[in-house]
Amino acid sequence: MAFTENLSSVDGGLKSELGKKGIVVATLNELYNWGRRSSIWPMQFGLACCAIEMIATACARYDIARFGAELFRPSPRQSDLMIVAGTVTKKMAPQVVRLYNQMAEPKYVITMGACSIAGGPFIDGYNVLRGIDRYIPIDVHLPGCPPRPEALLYGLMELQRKIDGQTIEKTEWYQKGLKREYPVPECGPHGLIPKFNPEVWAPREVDHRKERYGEPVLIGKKDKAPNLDAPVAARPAATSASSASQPSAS
Amino acid sequence: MEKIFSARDPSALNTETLEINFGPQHPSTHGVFRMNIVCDGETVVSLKPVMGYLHRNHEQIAENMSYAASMPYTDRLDYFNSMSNNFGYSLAVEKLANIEVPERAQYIRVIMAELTRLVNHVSVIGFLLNDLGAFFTPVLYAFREREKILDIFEEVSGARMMCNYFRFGGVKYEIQPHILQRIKEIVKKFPKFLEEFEALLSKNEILCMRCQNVGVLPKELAVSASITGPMLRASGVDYDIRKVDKYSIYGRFKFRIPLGEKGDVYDRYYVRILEMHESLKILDQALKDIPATGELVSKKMAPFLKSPRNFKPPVGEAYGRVEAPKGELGFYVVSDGTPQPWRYHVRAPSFINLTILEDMCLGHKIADVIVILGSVDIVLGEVDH
Amino acid sequence: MTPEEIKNKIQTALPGTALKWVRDTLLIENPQDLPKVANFLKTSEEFRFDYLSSVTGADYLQYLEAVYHLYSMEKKTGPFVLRARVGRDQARIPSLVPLYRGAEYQEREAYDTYGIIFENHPDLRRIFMWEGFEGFPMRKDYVQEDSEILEASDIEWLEKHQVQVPEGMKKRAEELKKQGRRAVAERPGQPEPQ
Amino acid sequence: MDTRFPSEKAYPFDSESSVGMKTEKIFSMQTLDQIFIIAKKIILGVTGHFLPDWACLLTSILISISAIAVLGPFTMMYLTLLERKVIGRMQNRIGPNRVGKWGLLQPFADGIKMLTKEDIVPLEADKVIHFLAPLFIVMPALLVFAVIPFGRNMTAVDLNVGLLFFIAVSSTTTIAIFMASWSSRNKFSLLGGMRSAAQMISYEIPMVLSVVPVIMMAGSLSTNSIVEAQSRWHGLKWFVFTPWGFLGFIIFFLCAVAECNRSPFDLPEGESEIVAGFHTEYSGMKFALFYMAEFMNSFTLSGLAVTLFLGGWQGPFLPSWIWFFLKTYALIFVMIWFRGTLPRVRVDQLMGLAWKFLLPLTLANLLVTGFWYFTSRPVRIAGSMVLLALAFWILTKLNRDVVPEKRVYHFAE
Amino acid sequence: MIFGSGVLRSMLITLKNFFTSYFKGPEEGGIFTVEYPETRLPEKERFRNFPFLVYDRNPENLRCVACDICAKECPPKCIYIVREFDKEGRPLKRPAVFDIDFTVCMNCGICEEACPFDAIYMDHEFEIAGPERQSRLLYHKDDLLKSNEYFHKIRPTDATAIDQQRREAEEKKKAAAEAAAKAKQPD
Repeated sequence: MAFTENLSSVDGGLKSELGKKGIVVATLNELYNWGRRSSIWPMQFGLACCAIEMIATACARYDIARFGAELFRPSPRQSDLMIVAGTVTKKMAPQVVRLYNQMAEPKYVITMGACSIAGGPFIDGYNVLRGIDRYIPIDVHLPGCPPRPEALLYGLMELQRKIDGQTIEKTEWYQKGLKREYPVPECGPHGLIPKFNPEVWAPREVDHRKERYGEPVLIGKKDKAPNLDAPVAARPAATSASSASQPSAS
Repeated sequence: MEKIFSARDPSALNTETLEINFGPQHPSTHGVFRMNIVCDGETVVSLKPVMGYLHRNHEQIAENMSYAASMPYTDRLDYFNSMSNNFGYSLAVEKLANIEVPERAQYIRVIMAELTRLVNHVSVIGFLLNDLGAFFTPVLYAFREREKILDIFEEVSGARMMCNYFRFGGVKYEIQPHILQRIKEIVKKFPKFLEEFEALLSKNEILCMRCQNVGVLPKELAVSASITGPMLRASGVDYDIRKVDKYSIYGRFKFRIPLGEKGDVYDRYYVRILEMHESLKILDQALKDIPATGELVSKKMAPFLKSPRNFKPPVGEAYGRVEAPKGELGFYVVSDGTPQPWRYHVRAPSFINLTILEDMCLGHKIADVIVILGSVDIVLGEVDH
Repeated sequence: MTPEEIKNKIQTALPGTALKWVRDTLLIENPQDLPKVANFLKTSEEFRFDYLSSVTGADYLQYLEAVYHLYSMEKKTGPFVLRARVGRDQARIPSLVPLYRGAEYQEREAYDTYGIIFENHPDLRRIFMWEGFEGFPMRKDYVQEDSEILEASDIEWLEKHQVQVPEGMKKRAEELKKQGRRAVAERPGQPEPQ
Repeated sequence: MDTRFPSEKAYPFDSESSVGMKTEKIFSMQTLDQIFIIAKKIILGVTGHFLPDWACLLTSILISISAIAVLGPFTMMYLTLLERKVIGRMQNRIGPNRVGKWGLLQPFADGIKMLTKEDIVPLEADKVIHFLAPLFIVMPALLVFAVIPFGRNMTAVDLNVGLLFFIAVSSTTTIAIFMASWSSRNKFSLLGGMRSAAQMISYEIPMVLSVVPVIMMAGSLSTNSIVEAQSRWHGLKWFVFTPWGFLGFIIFFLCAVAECNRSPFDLPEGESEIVAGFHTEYSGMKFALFYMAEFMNSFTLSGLAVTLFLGGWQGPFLPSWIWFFLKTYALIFVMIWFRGTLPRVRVDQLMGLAWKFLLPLTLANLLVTGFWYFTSRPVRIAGSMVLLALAFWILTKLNRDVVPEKRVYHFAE
Repeated sequence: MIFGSGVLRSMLITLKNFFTSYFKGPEEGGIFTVEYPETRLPEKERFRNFPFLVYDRNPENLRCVACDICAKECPPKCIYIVREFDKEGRPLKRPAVFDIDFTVCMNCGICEEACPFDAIYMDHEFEIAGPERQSRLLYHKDDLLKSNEYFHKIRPTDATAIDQQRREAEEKKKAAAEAAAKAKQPD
């Protein structure tokens, strides 16, 4: 699917007219925010483990429908909220960014789980993207591995709070010249090109983890391979039962 | 006229095949699986699976950390069945370091593994129905039961999904009598739910129409393609690692292996239902026989609970496998005598079960592809490990 | 059957194959013999190892290795482990796909991660990583990129897409380019003191 | 015998006189029954004093139109809520309950959000058709409201070919769906569009044929006369209580479900297969229009089913429009119930069901209706039931490939 | 069997659930929902989310001795500890910096298991979410510190057992010290 044309639905004239009338705008604002906050339709889009908790949130025990957010739309065009639920790999990241670009304004993103926030436990993987916020802006970060379904509901309420704080005149998507469509990274020979989008993300100033262990943690890096050919004493070769020595505590 | 009628056969319309790209973001590819489908109208002519969208380098990461630290990572392999993943990994390491597991821990392991099987099969059937187009109802019923079992997991291990409960030579926490009592209640009530679930599904004409004689997998192909788990048994091959290897204490329980007739989607669905009944039998027996007290971790391994980094198995290799709900889950571990394994490999059942996806789908409609994929029961965390 | 007997049996059936027991696994000294041995193990009445459970690559620094775990579904026996060793640079092993369909994806995985080329494989492409990825990431000498330092190619790409890049990052990328280096994980992580 | 001949005008009272009656018995049943008519009459009476005749006529038309234009979207909005609530209950959960009391304001919130959502037109799309498709799908959905008798005297336009009008207009939906799918330049959309074209054309035929017995018995194509034909037994002598009517109703209802693309026949938008089908590329208000058309179609088709087979607004005790809405919502409940329960059928099975099963069955039904028409009471009930059962049995035997197989499962110890 | 009876049967199941949802309890097929912000599920004692540090009477008195074991055992290496030094540069038995990166932590509970000083435990708090990750989700020592009472509140069984153990160990230590002192005295 190609890039899409963005057509703003509120024109400038209407906006300036609204600006003059304080009370009207205030109520309009309230109405607008109320409409958006009570009808957040997420995209039916799961990546990994957290997606299961996302489904659990939609299921009977937690029932995200109470917030009016159970209509999981399969098409990005019709959804308001992208829940990035799970590890974003380098192979998947271009698709996630493209999906974000395909969504219609106003759009929100919740990163659910450690993996999508910063790579999480899989941060050292050669194919793991260290956080989807390197390419797209995120509204709510929701840590946990995986977050409980209640935590997702809490994240949703956090998003609602954020929506409540917005005003119709200052919302990003009605501003002129603001681009909410981000270039889709490409798969290069060693990883993604670019490694991050500097408009959205900048490296941490002090990264203790990197300082201490290096970029990926490779504490298992070894120079000597085990020699399996060496005969083992007191061990019949063909049986699978091993009578190896006691694991030694150092 | 040339355009409309084909050059080779003037009486036939000149048609073009349509290339469709399913996924990686698609509502029913169970995650980030992708299929390149070439179809003629709606009939599938060729299908190429593309994976790796969730390749999160489990093996590389595991080779860079201590043996015990990989345990929580195995949870995230097949994220429906963290307990059976734990089981497989601890079996492999126990084989490697020759560790005995105390009696009570064995029982707890079996109970947890079978509960996991219930969780998996019931949700898989729910998702299969979702793929068939039911509006979430079977999934929600399945997840309702799943929640009840997850409550047990949470109470036992501390987490709903990522249990990290098994330890080499035992299990992590004590399981209190009141939890055992609750498991007994669940086991008692589960058949009633299964009955309702079956009434909802098994005889439903639409389900039968969609599932019977769709995606047939012949016996010979299943064996040659290393298919395992309910999918293999639905094709009529009697091979269940719980019976073959009799690992842990499965040799003590009486249960049967349901076998399918034709190996189509319906058989795979129904074999799973029957397997749940058998799992309940195992649970029944295990709950009756479990010793009231006993140690949880073998004496040899107890000191390493506090300091997993000091656990150094002797140089050697081991391949431990269990009958995970999705098939044979194997872990191949090579130790070089240091705290980190030299080689750590996962034999992921749903990854290998995908081998014959194309063979099963050819000639069927696009809608069937989704159903066949659903009946294979894949979890992308495991496929792409 | 003792290991020696098994070995002798195979060698009498397939003269000229060099076999060696490594622990409880059978090392096939010449990888080209692998399909022959596997075929014998699969078809002979005595073994009937009709189920190839797992195919694994491994890197032992001097050589690469492929490990095959065979079971018999018919006789319910196993495992029987075969291994074949190849040099790092000419890692070519004949494929087992004609014998066992189940090897198809696993051999692709071993190719993707270790760079072992399986001859006669019907569709030997990368399976997890994308086409165009360089290097074999599970080999012990693979070095990952540094994910926080932009390189010249990144800067070029970003400028093509009209993205503002801070000066500091540009300068760093230029320096790297001048030195002819990639931004790899500079401190490859020290092995923990044992 | 009686039902064969549609009674002429059988209103219990003239609409003119109802205004006069109002002064005497304000809260009588009749007043309640005619409350909307009276309201309209009052408005016309007030405006009539200072408006010329043509303007009066225009006002009258305007009132009817605006009533429908409000009713249509309003029904649709609350049907979405109803569906979400009912399916929620079927799945043991609550459903929307935070937006307003019991979630009653949920549809408005959705509406506001949809209205303010960005409208995306794909760069490659055929822009004109992409724009027109949602309009074309809503128009027929609103137009058919005109011929539905919502209550006694409450038909906007009492066309003498009302039924024909309904079927003709509602079948244009196919074109709109195909426009949407074609113009989007999306393969999933195209697949959905092709599916919908095939599906709607094939279901049109059994649907129309299942209506024919009603036309035969009522002797008219006017929806009002059909309702009148079912007015005996205190308004309980509905066509559905006859064997041919029962079967016709079932077939009609199944076809109606298929016509408005609802589960289990929701192939054009089957989300587990082809993402969102023909409206994959639509966002914001345009998508809302598709959504609206789907629900309005399900409302009007249920309303037509009620009119044709369930006695329309006929019924004892309650005011006529309440009866109508009760019956219609009951049918809609069944539609939602289908959606909450059933998996989707496959394309070829869907076609097979229409052509190989429903179509012959409707033909048999036609035959039975003729038999019913020409025989007398004891023979015709038993005879037609036997005939229909026979037809059903033969057809299930002929359609052996869709009948479930019996499976036997073995166990290995 | 009449064609269509299976469909009717399955429809009866959903209808049954529709009606039971009005009358019955969550276990018998009624509404299964727990309305989260207002009502909550009973917290399981062993539930683990993110780690926290236990202090004994006041925050100065924290149990952690900055031994760095948890940081080394942590599978994804999300813990960063710097030992505190006094003015003369001698190491103190407490951390100056104790950071846990919640964006990396995988809630596995291994730190809790490995800690020899009963200082780090897994919290029940899961309502953590924010628009900013780099500063907000990097938890420092002050954010992580929680009292022993809080620990008692969330995990009474474990906390009591651990307190008991600690008391015993302390008494043993005291006794040993006394014995040593006694042994010293005669000399």
